[in-house]
Amino acid sequence: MPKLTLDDLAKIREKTKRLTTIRVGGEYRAKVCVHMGTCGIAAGARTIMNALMKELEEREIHDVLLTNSGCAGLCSREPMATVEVAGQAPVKYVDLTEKKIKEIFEKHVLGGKIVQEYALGIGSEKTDY
Amino acid sequence: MAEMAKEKAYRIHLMVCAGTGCVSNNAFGIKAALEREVKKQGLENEVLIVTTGCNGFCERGPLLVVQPGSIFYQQLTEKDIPHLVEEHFLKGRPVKKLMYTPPKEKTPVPVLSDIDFFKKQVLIALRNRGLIDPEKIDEYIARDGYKAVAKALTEMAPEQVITEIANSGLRGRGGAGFPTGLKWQMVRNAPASNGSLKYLICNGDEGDPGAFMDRSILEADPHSVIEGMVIGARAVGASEGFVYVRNEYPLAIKRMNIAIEQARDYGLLGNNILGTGFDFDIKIVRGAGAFVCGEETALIASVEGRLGEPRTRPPYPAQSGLWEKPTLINNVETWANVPIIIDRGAKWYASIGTLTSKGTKVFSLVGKINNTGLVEVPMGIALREIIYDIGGGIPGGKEFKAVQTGGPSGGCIPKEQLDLPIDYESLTAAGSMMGSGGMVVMDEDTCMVDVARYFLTFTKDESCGKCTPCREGTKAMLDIITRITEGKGTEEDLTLLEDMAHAVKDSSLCGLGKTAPNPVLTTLRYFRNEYEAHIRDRKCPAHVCRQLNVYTIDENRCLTVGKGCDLCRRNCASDAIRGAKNEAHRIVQEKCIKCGVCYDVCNFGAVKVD
Amino acid sequence: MVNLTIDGKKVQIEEGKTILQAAAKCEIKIPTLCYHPVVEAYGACRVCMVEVTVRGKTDLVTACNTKVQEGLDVQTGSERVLKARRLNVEMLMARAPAAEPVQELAKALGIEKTRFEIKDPQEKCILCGLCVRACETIVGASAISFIERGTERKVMPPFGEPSEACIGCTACAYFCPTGAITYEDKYGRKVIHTELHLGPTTAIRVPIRQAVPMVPLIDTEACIHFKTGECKVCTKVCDREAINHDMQDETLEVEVGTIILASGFKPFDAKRIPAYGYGHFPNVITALEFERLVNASGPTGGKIKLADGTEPKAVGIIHCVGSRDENYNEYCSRVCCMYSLKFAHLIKEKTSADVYDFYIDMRCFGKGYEEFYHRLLHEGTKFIRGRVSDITDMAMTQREEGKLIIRVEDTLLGTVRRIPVDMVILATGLEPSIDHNQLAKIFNISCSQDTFFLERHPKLAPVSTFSDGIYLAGACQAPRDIPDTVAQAGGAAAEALALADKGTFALEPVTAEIDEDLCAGCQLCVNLCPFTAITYDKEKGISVVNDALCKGCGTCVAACPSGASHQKHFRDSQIFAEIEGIFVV
Amino acid sequence: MSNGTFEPRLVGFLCNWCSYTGADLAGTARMIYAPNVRIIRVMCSGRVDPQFVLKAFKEGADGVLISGCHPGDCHYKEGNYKALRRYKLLLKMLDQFGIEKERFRLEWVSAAEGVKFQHVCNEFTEQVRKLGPLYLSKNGGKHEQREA
Repeated sequence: MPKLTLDDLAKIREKTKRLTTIRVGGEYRAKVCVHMGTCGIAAGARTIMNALMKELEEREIHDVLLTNSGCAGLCSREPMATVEVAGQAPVKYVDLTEKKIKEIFEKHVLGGKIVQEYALGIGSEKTDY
Repeated sequence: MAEMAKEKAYRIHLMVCAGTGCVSNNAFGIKAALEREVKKQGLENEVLIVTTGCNGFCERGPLLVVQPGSIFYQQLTEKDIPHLVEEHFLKGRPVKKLMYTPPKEKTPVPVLSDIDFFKKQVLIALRNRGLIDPEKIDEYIARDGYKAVAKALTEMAPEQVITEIANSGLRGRGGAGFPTGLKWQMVRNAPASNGSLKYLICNGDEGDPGAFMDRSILEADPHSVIEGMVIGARAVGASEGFVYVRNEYPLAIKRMNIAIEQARDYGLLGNNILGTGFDFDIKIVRGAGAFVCGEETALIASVEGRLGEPRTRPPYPAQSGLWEKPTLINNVETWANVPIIIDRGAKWYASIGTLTSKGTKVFSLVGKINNTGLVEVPMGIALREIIYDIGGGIPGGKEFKAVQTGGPSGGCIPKEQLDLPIDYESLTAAGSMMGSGGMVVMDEDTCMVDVARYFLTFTKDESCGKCTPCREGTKAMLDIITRITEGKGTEEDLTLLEDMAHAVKDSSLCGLGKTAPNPVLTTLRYFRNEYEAHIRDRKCPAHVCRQLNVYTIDENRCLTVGKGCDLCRRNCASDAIRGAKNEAHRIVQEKCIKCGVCYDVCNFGAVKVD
Repeated sequence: MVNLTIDGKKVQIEEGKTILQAAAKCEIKIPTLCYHPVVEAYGACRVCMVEVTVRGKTDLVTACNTKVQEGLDVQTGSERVLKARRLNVEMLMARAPAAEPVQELAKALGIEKTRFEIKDPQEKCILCGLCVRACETIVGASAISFIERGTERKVMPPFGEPSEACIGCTACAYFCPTGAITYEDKYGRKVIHTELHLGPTTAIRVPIRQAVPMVPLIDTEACIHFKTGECKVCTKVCDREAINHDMQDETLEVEVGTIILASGFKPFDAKRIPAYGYGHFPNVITALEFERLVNASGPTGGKIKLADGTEPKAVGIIHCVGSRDENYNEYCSRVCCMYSLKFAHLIKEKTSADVYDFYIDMRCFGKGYEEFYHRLLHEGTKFIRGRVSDITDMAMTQREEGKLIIRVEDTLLGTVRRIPVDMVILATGLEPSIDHNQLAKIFNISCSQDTFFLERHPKLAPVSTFSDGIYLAGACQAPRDIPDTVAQAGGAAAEALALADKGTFALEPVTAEIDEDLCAGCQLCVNLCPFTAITYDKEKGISVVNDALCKGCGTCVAACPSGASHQKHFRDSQIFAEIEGIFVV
Repeated sequence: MSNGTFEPRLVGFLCNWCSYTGADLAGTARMIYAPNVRIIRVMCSGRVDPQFVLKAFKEGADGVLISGCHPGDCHYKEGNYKALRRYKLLLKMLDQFGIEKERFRLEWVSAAEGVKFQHVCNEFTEQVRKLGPLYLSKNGGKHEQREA
């Protein structure tokens, strides 16, 4: 283990910080939420999630928050995912396949443009509590 | 580099609390269960399980915080894990049942920062608790770890570091509250006699019963202490440091060793730190189980391998300490505060706390309190806020009576002083002291005379026995108080007790002896009526002193409700109860040894005690 | 220098001194228990607490180890001090009820009884740690230390077993203020009557008061410094810094012209007469031991006591022990009669005992001696003329029970008598000093038949010897009392000075000389000469005699093969003539 | 000679410091001893040259005595040791001249041993008397005349 110099230290700090921002809720460029209720999983939500994970890994992106949630209610159009780019309204995508989600990730999450043909609607349900 | 190097990103981090409290509550069992379930659900590439230091909310251990979103799960058992993993991690639905529900409310509070226990806390010494794996240096560095060392070693001159600490207003967290900057200045100015050898000591003896702040810091964030010591060494020109940890803290010692090893590997400790040519290394010395070795000169004697007993000061350790060399001794928590002061500057640190007591203080909140745990609060916060807002009030709907701060050397602060701001001067004015931070909450069922007796028994056993007042005085005071709790106390005993307390406080050699009478003096000052009750009416208001209790049976309740179940008679050890099945029972007072078994056993509340 | 006030008194003292030392300087008494001037202060008993105000802050500190500060105001008897001190002493009374210093301090402070529980009424140890500190810092053996904590604290060797580190110096018992540590000599070596040392003493001592010079000496066997390299308490206490442990014996080479031998005498060893029971009966002592016993600076301060400490009722003095005796020394030791009379007189004066004096002939030869003898006759000393045969303790009659019985043939009465006494003094005679023969060899002088040194001529040259420049004085030449010794010493000194004063030194007239013509240079004589007076002259090839060195023994003359060496005054021809003369009829 | 018994004529070489003083002591102590030994004083017994002994016998001595200090007492440290050596060698030579060993004697007499000197003289005289006269050489003739 070579003795560290100052910039080695800084490098480690940056790298580990990226990997642990998730813990301190740092600011994110975008948030993708895959709806994995029981039906969602049955409809293949897991493959969507894995695809997204692989995308993040390859592109070494750490400022996109990837989470999952329970069933969003529209079981017929599963698997579904909501993409919320910082500062814009969340967009729900339905009937996703691995290919579709990759496209959405590239165009919407990274590019910032909504992929109309796959989108169900913009905005999110209101909750009372 | 840590195995994180493969850039493997996880979408969920499970922060499992592995402080000693939770570990003894099967935290590692929970962690194993989590690993099993995560593997079963095939989520091992998405979910990272991290063991952290003490999270603080010990009452609700074993604890788990799910990131992102810092969802707080508490009092987990291994059988909850399968459901939790599937529901929350697989399906993304947090499990309400396992969340924290405040005592009086129904709906759980999922997010950690919304929980009252955490809301009012300001984390400085405990800034990394629950957020990093203490056994991975990278995670500490990620939290701006060793930034202060870099700054101190490359951008600041030693004198500058000292003035920064002085301006911050930081005072010793060991209990006396001696201004840290002044102490560093004294050690720096002390003429290094033969050779420029100076020493640094981190006092992790923490002998107070019920105090576990230092333990939690060492277990949760060992690097903060190491970084603080490197900065301190640079400032005063010390070349060797010792961390004196109680042998009763094996986990803290293990984590400290790992941290020291990793720091050395990274060149942040040992020779030529960060290539700046500054050498400083740290060794761990384990305490031998003597409370008195928390006192600096006794600690030094213990490190030198001599009999652990204090010596007269001056000369203070700053001039002639370890092996008669200038030595800088600070408490674990003091060291933990140093890096952040250097990193964020004295002005920022001085903005927290009161005029004379700056920054925050970590308290171990224990006793009759709902949220037992580790709390770090800014100086100047009122006692009421700690007990009610953070502590969640007194369990069982009991009345708050007093709080004992400063451990066996501290004193009891009564209900009337609830709005007392927490800082060195006001606590000392109230007759107690800041001490290391033990805060024992007592409710109406606590007998203050018995509390004084408990703490005196502790100091009597822990007195090193060197000087007469402490060795003989604590025993004498204990004999008197024990007599009082047995109903044999007289008026003269009270005055003698008070005189003894003042004499021991005045003429003892070291801190232990000087503060041992505090519990007696404060309980006499605020709860003299209880002493008088014990002496004059031979009564213990809180029914704690058994010898003074009188047990009687409410005969008609025993007959009508209990139908003479005869349970008490059968359990009475001294055959003091008369009566048979379906008959009212009666206690023969002469034979009754007041053990209280009948009171405990009777299911129908027929046995009365007054 | 630091200025401070104690109880209102101004006092000035050097930097680094303690309050206790400052108080002592102005005669203010502060009680101490665990303090000792030569041991490092420990601050355990807390009895020396005083109230101190400096820069407005008042506090109680221990006087024994708190250094003085400029402008310090000390109160040694303030109300707060006394309250703390009384309670501390009361606690100590409970901890160590049998410790006298604590009881005395309690009385001084007006405490009758302790209100605390007494665990062990016989306990004396007040845990002051003086023994532990002395053993560690003074003696350097570190054989004992404190064990356990709080009220269980005790002083113990490791694991409670006897410690090998202990060198049995009893320093711990010496430093213990309450006598909690005692020691006993397992082998009962209490010495009373042998070799004048009469009883155990300290490692550094003035041997006896009349020692000349009256300077203390260090007994290296007993001194701890030579055992462990530590201690040196004596140097700490001696303010003249006159003690230096590193001094070594050194032999001095002094060039002198003349030497006066005054090696003195050795008393006759009374053990050589088993019949008198010396060494067997403790109350049979020799004259010199009695001299020490009756000496005012002696171990008993001049009181005449028996071995068991009581006063004798009857004392017997026996003359001529080892003198005027065919089996031992035939000569009369000259001084015994007179000192025996002195003893008789002293015993009569100091005690009421009967004195029996057994003599053969009362030799009161000196000035005023006879008159002294008559005085003694009037004082009632009983003189019995006769040689004492033996001393026994087997009583024949009731009167002799528990007494020493002296059996003597009283020549004046013509009967054998048995005299019961309590103490017997043996007037031992004088013999040449211990290294007498060695000295004779060194100085090349011979001894007369009675083994004392031989003077050149008994009448004409009593102080000089056969070796020129070596003179004799005192009892080494013959038994002699003090006046005679002083006179003879004066004579010897005069002789020596006369020789030295002359400045010239008369050579021996009788020396050898070598005839250059006859000498063949065989050098036989060169190695023969005991005084290396003959040297070989290389150029001439002959041996030459150095007149100054030649003593004139003539050995070379007899050995010279070529007859080249002649001895003046004893030439061969002269001796031949003498031989011929013998046979001229 | 007067009462018809043989009175040996003996020669004694006495060292000045011990034997001669011893003899002197015997005299001052008025000790009675055989006058046969006629004394020649020498500074040290080491001075006695074997020639003197032979000269004495030649001149008609019936016995020769050499007397010095006890070994170690010699005023000149080693003189008496030399005398002892010469005595040993001389004894061997005397045999060849037909002189009996008993006629030649070496004795240590210290200054204090007057009594010893007395014994030595008496003994030596008796010893030589038993041996009878030594008719050594022509002087012996003179001896006969004496006899007659």
